[in-house]
Amino acid sequence: MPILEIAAKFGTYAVMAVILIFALGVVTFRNLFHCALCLAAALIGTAVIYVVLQAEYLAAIQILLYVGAVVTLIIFAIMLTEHLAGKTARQNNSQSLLAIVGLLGFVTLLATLILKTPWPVTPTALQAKNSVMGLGKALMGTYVFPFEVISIILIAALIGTVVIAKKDAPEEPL
Amino acid sequence: MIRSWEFYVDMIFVTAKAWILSLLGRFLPDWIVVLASITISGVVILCLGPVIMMYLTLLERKVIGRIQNRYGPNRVGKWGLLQPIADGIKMFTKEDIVPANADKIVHLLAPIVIVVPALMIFLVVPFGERMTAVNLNIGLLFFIAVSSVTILPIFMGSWASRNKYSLLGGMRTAAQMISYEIPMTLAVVPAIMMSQSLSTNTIVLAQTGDFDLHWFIFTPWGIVGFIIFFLCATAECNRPPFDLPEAESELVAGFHTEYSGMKFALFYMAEYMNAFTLCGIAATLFLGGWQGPFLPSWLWFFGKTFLLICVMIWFRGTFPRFRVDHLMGFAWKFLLPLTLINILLTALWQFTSNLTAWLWSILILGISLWILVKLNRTFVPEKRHYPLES
Amino acid sequence: MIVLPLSHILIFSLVLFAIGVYGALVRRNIIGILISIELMLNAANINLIAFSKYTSLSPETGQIFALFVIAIAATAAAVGLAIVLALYRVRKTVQADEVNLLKW
Amino acid sequence: MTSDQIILVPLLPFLAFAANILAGRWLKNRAAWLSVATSSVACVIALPICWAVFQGAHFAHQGTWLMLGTVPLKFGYLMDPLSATLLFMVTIVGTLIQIYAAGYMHGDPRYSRFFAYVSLFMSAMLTLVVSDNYLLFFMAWEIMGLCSYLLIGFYFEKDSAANASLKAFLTTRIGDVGFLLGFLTLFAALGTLNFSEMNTLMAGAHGSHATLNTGLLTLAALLIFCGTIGKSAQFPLHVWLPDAMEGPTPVSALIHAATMVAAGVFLVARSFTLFMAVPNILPIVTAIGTITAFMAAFIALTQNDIKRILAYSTISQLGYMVTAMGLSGLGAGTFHLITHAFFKALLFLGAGSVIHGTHVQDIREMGGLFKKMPHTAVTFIIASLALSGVPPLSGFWSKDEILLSAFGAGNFLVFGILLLTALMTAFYMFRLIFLTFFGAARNAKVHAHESPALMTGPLWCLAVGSIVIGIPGSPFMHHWFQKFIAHMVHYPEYEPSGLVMACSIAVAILGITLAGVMYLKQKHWAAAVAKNFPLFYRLSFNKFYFDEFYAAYVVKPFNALGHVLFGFDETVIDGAVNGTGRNTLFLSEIKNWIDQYIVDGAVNFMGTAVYFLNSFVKRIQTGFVQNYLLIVFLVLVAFLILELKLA
Repeated sequence: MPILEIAAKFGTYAVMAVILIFALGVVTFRNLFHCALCLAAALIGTAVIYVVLQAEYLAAIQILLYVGAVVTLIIFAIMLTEHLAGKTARQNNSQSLLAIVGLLGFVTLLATLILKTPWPVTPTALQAKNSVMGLGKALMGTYVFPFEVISIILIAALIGTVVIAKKDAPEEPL
Repeated sequence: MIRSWEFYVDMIFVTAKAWILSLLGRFLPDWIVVLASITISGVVILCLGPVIMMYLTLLERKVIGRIQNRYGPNRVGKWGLLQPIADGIKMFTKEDIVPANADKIVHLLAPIVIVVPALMIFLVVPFGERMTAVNLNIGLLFFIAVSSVTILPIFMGSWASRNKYSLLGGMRTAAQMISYEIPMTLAVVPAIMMSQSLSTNTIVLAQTGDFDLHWFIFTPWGIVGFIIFFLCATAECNRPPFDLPEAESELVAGFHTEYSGMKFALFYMAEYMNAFTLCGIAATLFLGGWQGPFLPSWLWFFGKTFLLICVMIWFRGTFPRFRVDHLMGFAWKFLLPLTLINILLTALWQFTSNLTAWLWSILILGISLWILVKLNRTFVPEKRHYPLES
Repeated sequence: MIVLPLSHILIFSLVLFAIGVYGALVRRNIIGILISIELMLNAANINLIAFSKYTSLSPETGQIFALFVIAIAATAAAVGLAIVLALYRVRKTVQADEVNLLKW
Repeated sequence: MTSDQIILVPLLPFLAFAANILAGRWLKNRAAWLSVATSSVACVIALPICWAVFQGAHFAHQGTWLMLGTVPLKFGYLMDPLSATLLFMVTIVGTLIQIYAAGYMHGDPRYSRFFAYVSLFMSAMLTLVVSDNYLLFFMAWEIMGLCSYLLIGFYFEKDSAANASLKAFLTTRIGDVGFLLGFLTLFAALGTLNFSEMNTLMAGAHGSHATLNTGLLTLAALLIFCGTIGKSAQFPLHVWLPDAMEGPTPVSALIHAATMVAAGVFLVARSFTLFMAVPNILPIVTAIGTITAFMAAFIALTQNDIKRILAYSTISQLGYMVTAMGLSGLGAGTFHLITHAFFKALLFLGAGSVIHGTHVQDIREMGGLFKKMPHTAVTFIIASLALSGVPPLSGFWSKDEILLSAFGAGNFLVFGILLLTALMTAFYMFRLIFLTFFGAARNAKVHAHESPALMTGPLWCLAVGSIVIGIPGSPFMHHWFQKFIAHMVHYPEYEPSGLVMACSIAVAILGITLAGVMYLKQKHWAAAVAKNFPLFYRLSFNKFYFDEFYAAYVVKPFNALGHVLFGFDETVIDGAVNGTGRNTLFLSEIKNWIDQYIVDGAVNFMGTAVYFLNSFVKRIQTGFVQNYLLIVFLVLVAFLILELKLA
């Protein structure tokens, strides 16, 4: 069914374009809340790209963790600090021009590199079907040590966050 | 192969779809048939969602009415059956009010976006044998991920309204939904462990047995998991007694204070569709989904789901609202440890599942419940001070 | 199955990364910087998954590292936002260029 | 039968000590039961082992503790007749006294602290009893000294108690230093501290004196005997024991009557072969013991404080034991130690009961208590009869043995003094009894009542003990005990003599009768005697002026010397130091000027120069994070370009 395949391919490119547009929105919108919403949209789009790359599990995790947790967290922070980010405040600092020039150089350099490099793409790998079970086994087998380290980091971050964000409440008798 | 008439009743919808597709395949190219297959499922779900929502409102009003010793709507049509349609017309024709200071685009987007995840969850609900719209191998994870997105449009609505009640409601919603998402996800884990799959279909199939009654709820961890899941589901769709985000006595109407007309209807619809899908998933995970003796599979599924919805309505008619700190404490200090213990119990169950395992499970659960209840005992301060601002 | 050329995906993620860098460089609001950093991490994730998909590595490797990146990103966001809130409480500002205690 | 569980005997009270000292606040009244329970269990463990030793068994075990050069220092336990006897006595008497103390100390704010100390004491005492060498013995000995100090000063709010504890500690310290030097000398002479090894060496030495350094050994024996003098309150270091009565009465009973003070006598018994082996030491021991026995009894005649009378009585009886040792009567001395422990503990507990019931200590304010405190009175009288040496109570048999030792040795001077002491003993004890329990109540303010069963129970147990404990050493069991002790060390034994027994009974009855006449019938006699013999009366009443003597000739010279040294320190040494200081100050002012204008000038110039240069460089530190980030990024791009150009 070549028609469907071509349509899907163009669909994918379209999704990429949409992601880039939203990403531009993230860095250019004056209103931070809109930025956060654009970020959410870009992240959901990225999840679609993951599905295209046959990483469905990761797509679901992306939505669950990024959209469900990180963006929510960011929006929380925006709301708590919101009234300072009024519309009159300047949103960009003075180094944007220099940054754009540097970035253009960076992108052109790396893009030429990417296009020049003969990537060792193996057709067999493209056919390989990965399963959630294999992922789980790898996580609990080969990568069990990094996995545990990550969990320790998460706990440390949790405690650290609570400690940092906690108000120094006056001592109250219990 | 000769099949009994029950099979055909069971497969009535599946057969209908296959018949339509084969009919189209006669004179159209293959890719259109594929598109058509997707379209049929999509259209069915797109219709099913609103219809279910409409009649859920009627059901709720009727049941609540009976609980409160009155009749409920009974004027429009026989037994008030046309009442939802009348309501719909009213909603469509109402004036759409947008506050002057509102962030207009986001204000418009929020009710539209909130319907999307609500509808998307329908994709992985197994309505009957072979009646899952998209049989994803990560179906359950898909459900969890998509339902977590629901927070976002609520935030959008609350923020865009530029109303302090809306904002407070939105903040409360976010806190509540994030908190209850964690025990809900963990409550699902035992079912995944036992069926060794994330696919909703496989989970249902793992509950086959004599008379199709080998449901997960008939195990100790199943009961606990089901109760936790159901409580969290009630909290997730902001229904009483967890309806802090839209507590009308405190916050007018929470995040949708500034919505009217069709936009409000969309919020309303999303809420009811969420209630339905959550009950459906609960039935799938713990009540054997479409499994059951004698009756056709889809009937079993809808029966179980509506039973659970009736329980939710019953909650609404019975329980008073939580206090905010109790609400959060309940999720973090009670449900979360209990789910972890439940997961441990399931792991034990995988090695032995006999009478001794039952006794052990009940012992462990009893002790941990007792400890948790002891630890969670709160006390009310003798006198509270509400300093008046001058 | 959809097969795109690997280089297209890489260029896409490169551009995404560059946009993130731009945001991190020019945004005044610290929360904005954090958002941009999330974008950058996201672009890196796309690369990880693409490589593990297209090369002869086992398909799990890239996904697991992407998973770790997501976990780290979540912690970074949590800790970063906590710091922002603490900063806001102390200095009443969330603009990066107004926080210059370490100036000469 | 293995005997390694003997290690538990000292260990259990130690655990009770640890628990009470760490968790005393939480234990509260349970502290007493912890202590009582551990010493009861220790008793239950110890008794079968003692029984086995009584049957003729012998246990010893040792392990290497540390190496002194090439000489291994070993430690372990030794269960021979001597230690079994002591173990038997200490565990039983200790447990009973602790039970009593649970009642006596009830309601004290430092209740658990008290039992912690008592448990520590029990632990140390039991270690001392079962130890098999001088070093371990000495460590336990020192811990006992510490416990004694702590418990005498238990009511440290009272100045008198605090001073008494200090006095006891310092006085016994003199003896302890002697003991330490003594066994170190012994180590130098013999190369061992182990009792068994020492005994073997000494037994060999009987044949040929040439192999051992007699001079060193004599010095060692003398110094070790110093320990005895200190611990057992012998003349001239006896002054601490009467003052030690400031402690709680159970402590007086346990430490200052039954066990710790007996440790000094036990030390002599342990070193008996040494004392036997060197010449000229036994007469000194005899002399000290006799003087102590007589002097203390003489002082006791006129004292009025119930506990002080008992304290002097204790000193006197300890003198008896030491005399017995000096007369080579190892069996007699040990026998008297055991019997004395029982009846003297009983006497102290009875006195405690009286004090508990009346809240006064002066016997002149008591009187007629027999009706009000029948249990206390009866047990007290039993103990007094035992102490006075009335047959067939235990005291009679043991005292008779000592008298027999003196008589048999032909030392009639000592025999006479001891008989006189026995007479005085009977007299002052019954003076005490008649004044306390009989006659009319002399102070109307005293409302006496009987003590609770928790206190009278141990009294009765000890009373039974006081009656029967003398049997094993009596002719009824053919002097089994003396023979049993003689298994260990050979010493001269004498045939029982009817004459000695008759004398002993006669003086006891004479003393009792005299006391009865003087304090019940002819009450004016006492005053008349005091008036007619003023010298003796004053000597006795003022305790031979020992305390005054020490204050004038020991404490004052030391203070004067201290003052002289202080003056020297103040004028000469401080003056020198201050002079040096002034000179230094002057020099440093010069240096200060140099420092300020020359050195600092140079430093400040450097600083200014750096500051000036830095005002250009510091501009790159903007304190603006994104600026740094941008620089990093641009440099990265530059490096990329460079790398690609090169490639």
